[in-house]
Amino acid sequence: MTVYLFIVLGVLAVLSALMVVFTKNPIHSILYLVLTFFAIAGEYVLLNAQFLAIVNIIVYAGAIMVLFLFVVMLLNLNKETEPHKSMLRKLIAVVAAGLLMVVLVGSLKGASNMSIQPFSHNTGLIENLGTVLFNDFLLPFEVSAILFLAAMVGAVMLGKKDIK
Amino acid sequence: MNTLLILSALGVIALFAEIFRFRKGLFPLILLGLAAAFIFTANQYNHPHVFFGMMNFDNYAVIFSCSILVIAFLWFMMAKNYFLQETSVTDHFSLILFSLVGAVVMVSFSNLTMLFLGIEILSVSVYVLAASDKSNVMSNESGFKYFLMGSFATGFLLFGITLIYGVTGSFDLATIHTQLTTTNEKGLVLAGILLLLVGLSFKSSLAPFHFWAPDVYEGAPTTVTTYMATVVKTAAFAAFFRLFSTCFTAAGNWSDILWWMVVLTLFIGNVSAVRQKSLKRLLAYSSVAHAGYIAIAIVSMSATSASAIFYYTLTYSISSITAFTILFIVSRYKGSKDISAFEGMSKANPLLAFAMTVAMLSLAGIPPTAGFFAKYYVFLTAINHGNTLLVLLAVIAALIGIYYYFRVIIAMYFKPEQQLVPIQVGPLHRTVLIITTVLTLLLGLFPNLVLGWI
Amino acid sequence: MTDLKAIPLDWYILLSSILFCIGIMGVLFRRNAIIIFMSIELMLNAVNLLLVAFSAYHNDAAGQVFVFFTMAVAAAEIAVGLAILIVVYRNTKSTDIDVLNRLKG
Amino acid sequence: MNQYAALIPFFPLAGFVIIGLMNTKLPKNVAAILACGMLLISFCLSLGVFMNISGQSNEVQLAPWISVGSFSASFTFLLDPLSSIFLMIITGVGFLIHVYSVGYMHDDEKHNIFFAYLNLFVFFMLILVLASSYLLMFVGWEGVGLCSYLLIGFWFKNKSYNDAAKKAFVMNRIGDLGFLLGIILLFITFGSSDYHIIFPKAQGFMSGDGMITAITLLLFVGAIGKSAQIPLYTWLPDAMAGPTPVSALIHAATMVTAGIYMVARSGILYALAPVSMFVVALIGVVTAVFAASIALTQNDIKKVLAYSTVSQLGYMFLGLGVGAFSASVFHVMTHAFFKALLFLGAGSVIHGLAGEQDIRNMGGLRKKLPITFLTFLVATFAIAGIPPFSGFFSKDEILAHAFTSNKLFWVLGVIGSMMTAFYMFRLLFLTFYGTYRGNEHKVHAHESPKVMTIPLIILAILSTIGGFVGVPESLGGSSQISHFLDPVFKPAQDKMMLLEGSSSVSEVALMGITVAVVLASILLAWYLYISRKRVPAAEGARLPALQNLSYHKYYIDEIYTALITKPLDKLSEFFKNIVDNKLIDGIVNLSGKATEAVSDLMRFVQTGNVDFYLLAMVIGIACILFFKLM
Amino acid sequence: METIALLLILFAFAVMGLFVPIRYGNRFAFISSLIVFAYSLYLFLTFPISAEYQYVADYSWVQSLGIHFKVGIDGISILLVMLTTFLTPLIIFSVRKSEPRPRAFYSLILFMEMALIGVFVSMDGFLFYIFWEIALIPIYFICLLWGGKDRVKITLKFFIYTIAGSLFMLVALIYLYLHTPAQHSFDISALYAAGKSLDPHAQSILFWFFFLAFGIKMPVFPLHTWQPDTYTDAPTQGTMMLSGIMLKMGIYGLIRWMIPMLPQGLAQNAECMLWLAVAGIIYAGIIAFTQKDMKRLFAYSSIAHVGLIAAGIFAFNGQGLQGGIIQMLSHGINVVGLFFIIDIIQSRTGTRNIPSLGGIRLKAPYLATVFAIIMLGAIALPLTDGFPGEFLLISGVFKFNNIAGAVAGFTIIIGAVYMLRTYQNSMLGETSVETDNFTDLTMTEKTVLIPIVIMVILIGVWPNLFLKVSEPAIMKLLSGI
Repeated sequence: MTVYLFIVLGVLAVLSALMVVFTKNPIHSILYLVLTFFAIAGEYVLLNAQFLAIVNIIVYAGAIMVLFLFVVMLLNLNKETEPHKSMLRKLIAVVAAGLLMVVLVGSLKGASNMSIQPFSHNTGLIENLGTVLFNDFLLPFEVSAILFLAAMVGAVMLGKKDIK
Repeated sequence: MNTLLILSALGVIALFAEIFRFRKGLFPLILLGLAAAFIFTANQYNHPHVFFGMMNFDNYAVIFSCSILVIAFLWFMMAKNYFLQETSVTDHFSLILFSLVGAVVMVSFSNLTMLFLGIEILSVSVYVLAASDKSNVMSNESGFKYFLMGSFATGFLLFGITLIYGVTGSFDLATIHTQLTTTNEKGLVLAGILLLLVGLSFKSSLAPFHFWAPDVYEGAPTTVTTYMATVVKTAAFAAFFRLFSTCFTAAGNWSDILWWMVVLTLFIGNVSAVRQKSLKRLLAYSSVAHAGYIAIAIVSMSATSASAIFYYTLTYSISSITAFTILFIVSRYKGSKDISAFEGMSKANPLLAFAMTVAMLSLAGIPPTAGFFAKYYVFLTAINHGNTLLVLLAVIAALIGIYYYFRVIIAMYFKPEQQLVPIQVGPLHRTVLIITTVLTLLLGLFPNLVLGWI
Repeated sequence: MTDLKAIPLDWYILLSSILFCIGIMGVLFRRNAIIIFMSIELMLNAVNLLLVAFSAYHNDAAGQVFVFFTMAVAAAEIAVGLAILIVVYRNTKSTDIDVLNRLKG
Repeated sequence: MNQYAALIPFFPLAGFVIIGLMNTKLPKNVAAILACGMLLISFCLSLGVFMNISGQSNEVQLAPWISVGSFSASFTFLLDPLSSIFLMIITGVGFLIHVYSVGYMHDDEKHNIFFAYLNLFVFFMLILVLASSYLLMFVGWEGVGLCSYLLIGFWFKNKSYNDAAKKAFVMNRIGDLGFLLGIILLFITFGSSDYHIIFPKAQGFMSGDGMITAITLLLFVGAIGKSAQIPLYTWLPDAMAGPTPVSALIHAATMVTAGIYMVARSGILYALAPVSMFVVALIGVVTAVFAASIALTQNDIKKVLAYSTVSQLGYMFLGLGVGAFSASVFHVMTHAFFKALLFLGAGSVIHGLAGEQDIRNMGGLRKKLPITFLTFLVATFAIAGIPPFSGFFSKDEILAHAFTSNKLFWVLGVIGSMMTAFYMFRLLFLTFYGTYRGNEHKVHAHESPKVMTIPLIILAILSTIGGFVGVPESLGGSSQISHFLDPVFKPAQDKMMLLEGSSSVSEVALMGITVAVVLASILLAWYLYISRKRVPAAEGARLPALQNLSYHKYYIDEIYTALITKPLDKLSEFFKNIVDNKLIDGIVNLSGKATEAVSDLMRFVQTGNVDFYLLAMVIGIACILFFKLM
Repeated sequence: METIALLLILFAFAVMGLFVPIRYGNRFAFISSLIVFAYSLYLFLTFPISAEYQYVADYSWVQSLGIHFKVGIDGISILLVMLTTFLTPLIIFSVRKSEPRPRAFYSLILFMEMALIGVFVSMDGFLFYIFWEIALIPIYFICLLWGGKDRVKITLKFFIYTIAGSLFMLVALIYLYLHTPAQHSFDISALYAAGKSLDPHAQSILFWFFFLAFGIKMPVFPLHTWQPDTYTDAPTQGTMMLSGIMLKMGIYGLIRWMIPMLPQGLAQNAECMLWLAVAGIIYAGIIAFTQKDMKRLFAYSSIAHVGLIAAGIFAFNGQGLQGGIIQMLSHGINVVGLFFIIDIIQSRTGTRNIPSLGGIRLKAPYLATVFAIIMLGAIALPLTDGFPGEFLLISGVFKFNNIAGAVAGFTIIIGAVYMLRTYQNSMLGETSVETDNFTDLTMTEKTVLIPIVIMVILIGVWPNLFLKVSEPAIMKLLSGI
């Protein structure tokens, strides 16, 4: 059952990811990307990481994708206006990426002989995550505030029109 | 930890300064704050602290933090005028201060999470800063390229972290180290290490992941370029070395790949610089090349590597600040960043020319400047580690380097006078140049001043 | 909820590798900066998936916590990235990355 | 006496320094008197040395010079019969020539410098013969070469004179290299270059020892250069560019005999190297004949004498080569007298004819220059070997020894003396007999002043009686000179174990043959130039083949130019333009050019397109992973 | 302490020279170099003849790396120090017109003098290297700022070329340093020991590294191509510094550093090196035959002379080394004199082209005489300074290899040919348009040339004055191997 679910979700994720790349209209790309995110969230659930699955939906599909959408609309890009690369360059791109994939997959196979811990249901639960986050990862948590602050300041600074 | 707090606080204060019309006082405050941070950091020397298992303020971290703070201090003095003319000086300053937080995190992390966050804080700030000259397409392009490639590289870095995590089950450096010595899983480990290598090489602009550097350096505002060439580079290498020396010394055979990358970097950086017209771009390539020299110390992982990297980054940064400051002054004055803008400078501004000469000699690695000792020390480390061939190649690359650094000197001392009007150098810039020039010579003559600390 | 052993870890690695590489392909394939940004998001997500898988197999929550930070970083990056893109757009009226080649040589 | 003897060379040196530094500030008379006076003092001291010499040699240590480890050389003088004879010749003949020069150079604007140079020359020549080591001899050796250079090119406005000077120096240098290498080999073999160390040690060597042979051959190369033997003789005729007293002093009486002196001095070494001896004799005799054959057709009065000098030097080497050391030294002495006399006489003629040197434009000067004529005649008799003039005794002693050693050498020697007699009388007849062929209106021939003629007379006397110190036993003499030199040459003679000369009867017979042949060739000359009144053909006229060859000196100079000078210049340009500029520097510059080219290429790679950068990055990663993981 | 005083005095003068009023620039520099000369003369005269280093000063410099500021003077160094301090005042005094930026010019010369002396007195490998490189900077600027028309390209080539060699030397030095016992040290004796303990193969490789540095600096065929151009284009004083003193650095390096450190490496390559050096003698000499530009001609002649010195040193025996030392002195003195004469000629006639000269002796007998004397020194006439050196060198080479010695000996012929050609074509003959109004030496020029002439004769007549000083050190060096 889980295996089939994994496969279905996986195939969905891959297909929609491919559509993200190959669809001409940016809006469609965004939508396909959302779909991918959902599929990935599904996989999270399979991995017993329900909280993350939800966060994934909220943050990515909900926030980031909206941001994208917003920008696309703002810049009025919802047309298939993108000039195409030459076939050669596209081919090279696909080949390069494919090559990398082959290498990557090839090099990562055989990972199953790793020692695997007995499975625990608690790992992905919110209280468990919370404990780890606010005990072990408190400092990164705080520091990421600075990251956001910096990003925010930066985005604002760039985004605002200079009053000259 | 205090360092982080002070820097973050300064950043926040800088943000509010705009609102409270505090711009005038901000600058001294920042310098004061940096000085305070320096003192606090320096105090921790020989008193290693581990914070939340995430940051380890050992001597390595202290020294590099201090180095970064000193460079940042000089940088602020250099960049003040530029940003004061911008509309959003406070934003700039706070971004720099935040990025300093990232840099400090990068030199002191003991957990991959912190490394990742540190890099990102630094990067995100610098992406913005690179693009901060909003009306300038060059600047935009620079920021855009940097961002695009940076976030792309982040993906690889992240993949690498994940794979390492997958094998070891931890993000903690010490745990990873012990796990890696016991695990029999090789493929994932090696892939993880290599991807981390890629990510960090990107940040430290090693070939073939250096492509962004010349373009970004050239397009970004000169002050930001300076910052990238100095603080960012220092932090990147400190993190690079920290990670690889603590975790991966025994695991995986990555040094031969890095060996090739270093060779590639040395030659691409130096050779490409030969035909540049724009001094800024030349310095960008030179920065790439210097990354190659520094990375020699990483390839030759040994007891002296850390101090070699420290000495090299410090002296390189100091010389770079001199060079970029003068470039900044001259390009302001003459409206050109080309080498030709320097023609005849030795007559109009002999002292400026002298400072530039010292900087160029240092970058070229000619005694008695600090740059020489830095190279020497790196070479020493490498030969000690048995990397003699690499050193020989580096020597050849250094020769090419001399060629283009001397083009600048030649322009200043030989080329006919364009305009005889001396360039006015502001007091701050003057101070910076005096400090950096003196430091370049002083550290070259007495490397002991900083060498014994690490 | 389910028996993880049913799905080998290799499969997750495979899946996320594929997704990662599709992301890379997107970056290389397209000229529209926005799509490229999205491809990068895809790459990050692929990594996230792997992280979660490892986390689950190691029975260690740290991996999942790390995903939070990844998301944070992704969000921050994309915010900045889009801001930069807007600035670029203002000047070039284009989101085509090939337009940006003034800096070269 | 010995301590004063050390001062002998320094008087001329003092003269040189004083005149050289004061130069034009010094009145001409003062300079001339100073120069002659210095030489006179030296002569007096030399005379004292000569009188007091008593077989054994004395060394006078002056100062250390160069020393490195066990190697050392010092300024030390050696006084023995050999050096004392040379001292006498140099200071005596030198003094006479100095005096002569007072008259000859009187009107020259560089009169003072001339005397300074002459004094310097004498200084070096004295060093050469006084040296107690080869290295110090080399100092004099090169020093006289320098003076020769300076004096040949004395009238330096003239390019060909300068060329001649340079040629002399360079050719000497070629020989000097051999000499120098010989000295070095001596150092290596004997650990020293001092005679008093080398000669006793050498006696321990086997005859025919390879090292000794090498040393002697190398030393002989030096002698070839200095004494103008084949193949390095061509500079000497050219050296006639210098003022005539110079030709007399340097290129006839003293310097050119340095080679003889050196070989004689090294007698013991040569005695141990039969091969070298043979080479010396061979080169000597061939040069003697060859140079004489050139002299037959020359028309420049000084050139004839120059080739004659080369030829006579060849005789001396022949003597050395056949082991007749004392005979050679004897011939050096007599040759110094008569050849100096000939040159000075020629100088007197030139002086009298205001610079004319071509014998085709002379003739009938017997009346106008009576003293010159008479002295010249004496000298001609002497050189031709007419008994009892000095040249007869010395030359015949050499020939006698040659006969015992190798009959062929003797035959060649006789042919040479035949030629000698012929060309000398040809010269004499063409110059002093017949009618004057020059332009009477332009040139008023006149006899030289006393200051010039007196030296001529003295030398004529010496040329006449000089031979009596060496009258051989066969003619009832006591061969004083060879006894005098015996202490020096004894070891060498012993080593050679010469078959003691043939019977005195045959020696007399040989003399008879020689004299007869000489007289015959004199008659031939008489027939041609007095009876038939033949005058050498004008420039450019066609000559019979052999005569032409002789007249053009067998085209040796041209051959040297074509074979050595030209190719070297070509080689120089080839080295400079091709090897240096194109090849070596080309490689150096290529590295720079290549770097720039690669740099341009790399700039091209840095396209500015971010997608390309990303692609490169991906490919890079793929490669890294591929190489490390697969 | 005395050694450091020497360096410090010079450094102080060099810095002060930047601030004296412009019109006193020359005088200041001249007097300061004279003071230094006097001081070094004092050291020379009181120098004890012994094989040991004198006036040693040793301060820790970079403690953690075993780098010391260790200087001292032995019999070999004192001669080179003397040469430097003797020539520098002459070089400074030989400046004829008011150069632009005189203060910088003089300061650079003084600075360079300091660096050169530093090279000669260093007893620490690292220190040696530093001085070695520092010496390049002033000469580079001298050539760049005051040189001829192609100076940019040529001086850059010179700089990179020479630095290329020295960087390889640096690598070799580091390698040796790492072979010193734990607590590595750059001390000269430690490096000697380290070098000698290496196996012959390693020594041989290191030998080549060192040779690159020294060989380029000297320069030895075929590493010489930078030199004629640089000599030609540098200002006269620069050429004098380069040829008179700086190229001695390379020879000194061979003697002081390479031979004692890598005896087996040397032994393995000596034959090859020797032939290279000998080939250079002949090659450069033959090229000099047809050179028209006097400076270029003397540049090539310098290559030939240095080739002989190198050959003598590679022959590696007492004569060769001592000959090398004495020849360094005489070559330095001769070449400075010759280049100054060229400068005089050029300043009078505006040309260095030999064919357009001639007849100068008619107009300027003093100049011609001085030229002649120095030329005789250069062609090694006995009793001039060239002879003891050339004789010892040739005999050293001959001892090592007869044929090579004989070929090397050809230098005395070749040298005579081109020198006499030059002399004849410039000084003798009839005057040309250029030389018609030639004036004889001025007082200043005499002041420069007379000491040189005196030295030419002094060394020729009394070489032991110098040979004896260096002998113990050389013998120690030879016996230490």
